[in-house]
Amino acid sequence: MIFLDQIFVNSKKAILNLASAFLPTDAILIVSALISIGAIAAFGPFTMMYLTWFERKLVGRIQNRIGPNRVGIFGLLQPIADGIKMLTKEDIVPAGADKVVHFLAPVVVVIPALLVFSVVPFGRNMVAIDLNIGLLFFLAVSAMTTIAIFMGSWASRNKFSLLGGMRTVAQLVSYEVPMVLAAVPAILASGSLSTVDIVEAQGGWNGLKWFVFTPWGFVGFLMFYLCGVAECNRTPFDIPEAESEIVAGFHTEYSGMKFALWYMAEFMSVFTISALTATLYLGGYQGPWLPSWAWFMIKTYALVFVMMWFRGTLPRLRVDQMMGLAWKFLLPLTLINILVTGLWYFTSGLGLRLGLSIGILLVSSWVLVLFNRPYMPEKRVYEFAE
Amino acid sequence: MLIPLEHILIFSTLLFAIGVYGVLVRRNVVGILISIELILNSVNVNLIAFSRSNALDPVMGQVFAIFVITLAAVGATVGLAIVLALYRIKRTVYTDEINLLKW
Amino acid sequence: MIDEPVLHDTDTLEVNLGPQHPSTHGVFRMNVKLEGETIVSLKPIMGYLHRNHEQIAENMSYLGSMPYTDRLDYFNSMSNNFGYALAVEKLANIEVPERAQYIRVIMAELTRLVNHVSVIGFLLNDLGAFFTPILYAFREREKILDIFEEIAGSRMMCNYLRFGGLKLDLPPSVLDRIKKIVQGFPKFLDEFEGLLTKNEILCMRCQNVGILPYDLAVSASITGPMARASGVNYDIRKIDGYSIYNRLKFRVPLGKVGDVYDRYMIRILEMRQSVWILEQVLKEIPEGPIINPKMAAFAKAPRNFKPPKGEAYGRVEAPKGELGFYLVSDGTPQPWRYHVRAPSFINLTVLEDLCIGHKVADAIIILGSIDIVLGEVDH
Amino acid sequence: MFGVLRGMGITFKNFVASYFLPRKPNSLETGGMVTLQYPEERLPEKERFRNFPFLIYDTKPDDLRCVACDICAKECPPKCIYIVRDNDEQGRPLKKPKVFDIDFTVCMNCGICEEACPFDAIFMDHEFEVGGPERQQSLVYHMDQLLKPATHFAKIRPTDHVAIEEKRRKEAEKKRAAAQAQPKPPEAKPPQA
Amino acid sequence: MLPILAKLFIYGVLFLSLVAALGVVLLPNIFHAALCLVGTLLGIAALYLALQAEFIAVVQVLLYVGAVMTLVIFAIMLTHRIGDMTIPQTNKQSLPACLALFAFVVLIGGLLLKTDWSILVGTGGSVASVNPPVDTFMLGKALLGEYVFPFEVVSVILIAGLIGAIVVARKD
Repeated sequence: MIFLDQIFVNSKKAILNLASAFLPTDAILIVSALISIGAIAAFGPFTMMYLTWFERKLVGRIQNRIGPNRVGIFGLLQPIADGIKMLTKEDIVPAGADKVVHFLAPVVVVIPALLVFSVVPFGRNMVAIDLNIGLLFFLAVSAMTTIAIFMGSWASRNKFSLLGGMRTVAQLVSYEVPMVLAAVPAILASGSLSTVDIVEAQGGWNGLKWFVFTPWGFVGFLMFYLCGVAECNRTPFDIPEAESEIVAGFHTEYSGMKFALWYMAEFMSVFTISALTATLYLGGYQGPWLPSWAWFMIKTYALVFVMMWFRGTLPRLRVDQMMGLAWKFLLPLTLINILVTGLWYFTSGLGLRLGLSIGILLVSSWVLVLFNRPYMPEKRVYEFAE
Repeated sequence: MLIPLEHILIFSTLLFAIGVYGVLVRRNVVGILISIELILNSVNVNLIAFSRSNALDPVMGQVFAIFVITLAAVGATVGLAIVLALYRIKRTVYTDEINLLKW
Repeated sequence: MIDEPVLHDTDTLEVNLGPQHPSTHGVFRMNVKLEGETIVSLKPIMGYLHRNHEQIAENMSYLGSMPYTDRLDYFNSMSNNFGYALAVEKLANIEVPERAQYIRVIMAELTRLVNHVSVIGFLLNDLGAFFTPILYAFREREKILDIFEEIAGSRMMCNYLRFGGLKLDLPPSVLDRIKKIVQGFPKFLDEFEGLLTKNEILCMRCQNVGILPYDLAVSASITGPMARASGVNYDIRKIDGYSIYNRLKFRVPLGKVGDVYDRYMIRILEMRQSVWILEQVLKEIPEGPIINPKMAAFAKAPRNFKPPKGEAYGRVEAPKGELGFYLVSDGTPQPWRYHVRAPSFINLTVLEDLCIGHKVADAIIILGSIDIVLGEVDH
Repeated sequence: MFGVLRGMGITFKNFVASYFLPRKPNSLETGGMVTLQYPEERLPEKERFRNFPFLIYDTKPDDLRCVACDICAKECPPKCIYIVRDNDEQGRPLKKPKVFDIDFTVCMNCGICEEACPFDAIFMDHEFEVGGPERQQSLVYHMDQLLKPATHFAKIRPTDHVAIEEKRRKEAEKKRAAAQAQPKPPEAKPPQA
Repeated sequence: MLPILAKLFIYGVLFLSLVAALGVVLLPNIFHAALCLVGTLLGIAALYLALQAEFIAVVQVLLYVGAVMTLVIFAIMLTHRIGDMTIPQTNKQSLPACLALFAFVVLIGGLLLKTDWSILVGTGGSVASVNPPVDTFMLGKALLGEYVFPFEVVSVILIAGLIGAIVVARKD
């Protein structure tokens, strides 16, 4: 069990031991860093490739189709074929484009998407750097995506791109606020900003004492996940790249490998957002019986599955509704949720705790729904003429 | 501290000078605003550098850096709002075209 | 710079949506002026798919235009055939045998199902649902198109109706399959509605967006589900009672608000009515000839068919609205004047009124809810 | 909230159903899955399916039914048929085409040529996998490409084949009877069905 | 070996930040200038990391790069016109400003190099710091303890700035 649990950690250690036989101590540090970097740099794009396959397969099944099945068994080589296709495509740069920025934007967008992998705890002892501000690092670095998207949309000199860029900025900035606030309860409960500490704080009950099983944790989980879906521009918040409205938003003018980089950033952020949600509220790698990294992967992919399921089901919101949801509903509710988390830790007695927190959350969300009445659907009755 | 303190200070001086140059020379109001951001950052670099020396209460430098960042954000917000209002009325963001002292 | 007004727009943006845009339903262009995301002006520009349909028809035998009518609104070729056949039959005063009437109605109603179900699918695509509703819709549509292929030889370009009847009789056992489809259709509609009707996102996006008031609908001569969603009780099947519709029992659903959601719901309700009509027709369909023998004689020599001098206007309730064909004959094998009243085209005229003040995203779904097919708009 | 959840339930149901109700191969019936693996699996061919026209011959390609009467070319709505009548050595017109071209890029598969043909010589084929490496040349079909035996027709459209054979037999009998009754045959006139 | 590499890395970052800062003031295209500022800010964040002030580094990225720069770029987009490329972006004060600032840099730089900083950083100048690095916990305590009043004042200023910005930029 322990062997399986620590298999990746131990193999890294073995490599380092092997290297230490003929390398100086300083070099060992570098080798260690390089191994971690290499693992992430390989894992990120690999995840992206297979998430595209996963999404196509899954949405296909939802739509009663098969999805990719021609290249390799179950179409498993499809991402590689796509990659080759992307590489051989013509790289188009619009005549009026700002060429340097147009080239830089997809490069810049991938960097933060890869960087955030470094604080994700993939399993017990399986985190590249255990920063004591890991969560904040994650949020800060993913905020850089905004700039990259802006660069791409501006440099394309395309009005659809520009509209997409404006929408992106509006959306990402708006959803960052409730997202940070939705993460606060987990930070409060674990008393640390480090992702590893947050996971460790959920280790009780044989690895099942996840934050999501508390009222505030449940609400926080939903809020954080929802904001995360918005942060990586997925349905129903795929307004920045709404293909039916503004063609493809900020990556309208990209082709070939640059386009693939945009996609890579998007899918890697899908993975990292799911991973972070699992870390914060679903107990990360905690869980009984299975190895820690298996638990982590199961939880993360379950959340990824839900994102793709959303994509297969839901239409998208309009810009103002999306902003309204962030500012008028999610933001107040996350603030109340922080309050509830505090109350949870300052009251004693399970009944009181549960009653108080569930009560406050229900009442406040009901009040918020009332305040947002203009956005609520109406009931319609239809007449029939003979 | 891996590098000598004076090197960081010189770096911040250069940053400050570049920022001031930008403020003096740029015609675009937005350009002036981002030059001001440079100046504020040079100050922040100093604050952090000194907080890592044993001159002060080490926390103080960082706390003040946070305040500076916050105030820079406020400044940028209000400044850019003014730029927008200005552009809407004057159709220009060049300082030497805005010389009437009235809207 | 001096002459400009004091207050300038910081953010009006002129965008051309189309002609190569994923959701203009073809080669349609909307010249949109935006303030932020809000539309301040919208100019529809059409004609990219103009094929000179009317002129071609005026240089062709009457039958020769029949396959061209398929290509007007390529989603409902049967309805188009129906309209044209009615016009010519009026012009030449031709009786249609009973069985042919019934089959025509079956085809027209199946076409309505095909059209409405795919329009709703496209509308959802415009709303941003990633192809799921449209593929569910197409799953059902395929079944009906398979029937069309079996009956008429082609899935979409049916070219099935003939003046005075039909080209061929139904092949054996097709009626049973149609019955099966009609029986299964309400179940599919229930699933479809479960996926969509109560969906909060869809309601939020569609309700009170693109409201078409009753008066505007009447004065702009809007027809079809779009007019009925605004509460205009205008259904040619009821008014003209053409073919055997006056003998059939069905009701016309009417909306109150006239927004995108009402147009969506009216289509759903109309499909349920169509299923009802189909049930009645399938129960009562008689045996007999499928074409007027007088007209059957012209099958091998379409040029010999010369309607008497005169004019006629035949119209049907096509799924998109009132589809009318106006024909003037001068006694030659070719019509002297041939005009199509294309419902898509006329319904499109109110687009700007519906869109102003809404967001870009709304313009797209309003366009989607108008239900245009560019083949018909530009004919 | 509940509407969204219900919709998600429906999509999940479809997701699961697609695994447990596969499509029956080569049939119109669909289970949970609708995809047909096209080149390997095909839908059953429908008899009335029409695509591009072909010319029919009875036994050998020389003895084709077409008499180059030009009716189909005249009736063709998009005018995609081009016919030149053959001449014998003396320059007298023969009852057979020298050139019979159909431009498949223009043809709109309406089937009016088949309906109008008085000699049952042109029929709509089921062949739809025509395609060429360039825009037009390979899609203008000449007579040698268009000619197909009557057995092909019997294969793709058995019901029509039987009916038409019956009709042709009757006509031939009538003609023979007329020839016996009247030694001088009447001028060829397009019979009207 | 490792300290040397680290030193090289830091000097490289500082150099690149300065180059980017020059880009901020010199580039004719204001959008490029703003992107250069992003580069400078990231370089400075890297410097903070090297100085073991992780929290400030992250706040720098989160606030400056994530928020302020977004705002700036938004403003640039809203006020950008097509003709902007051809209009000169600098006024005539370039040369005097250049001279004055050169004098300033030489003066301050000389002063800085002359000063003996060993009181602050200990003898040797470049040895590891005397103070332990400030961790987030200490910072939090200070912000909500000793510095709680300025903290509150700053939040009031933030609100005021927010409202002010909305009022100024609103169209009516």
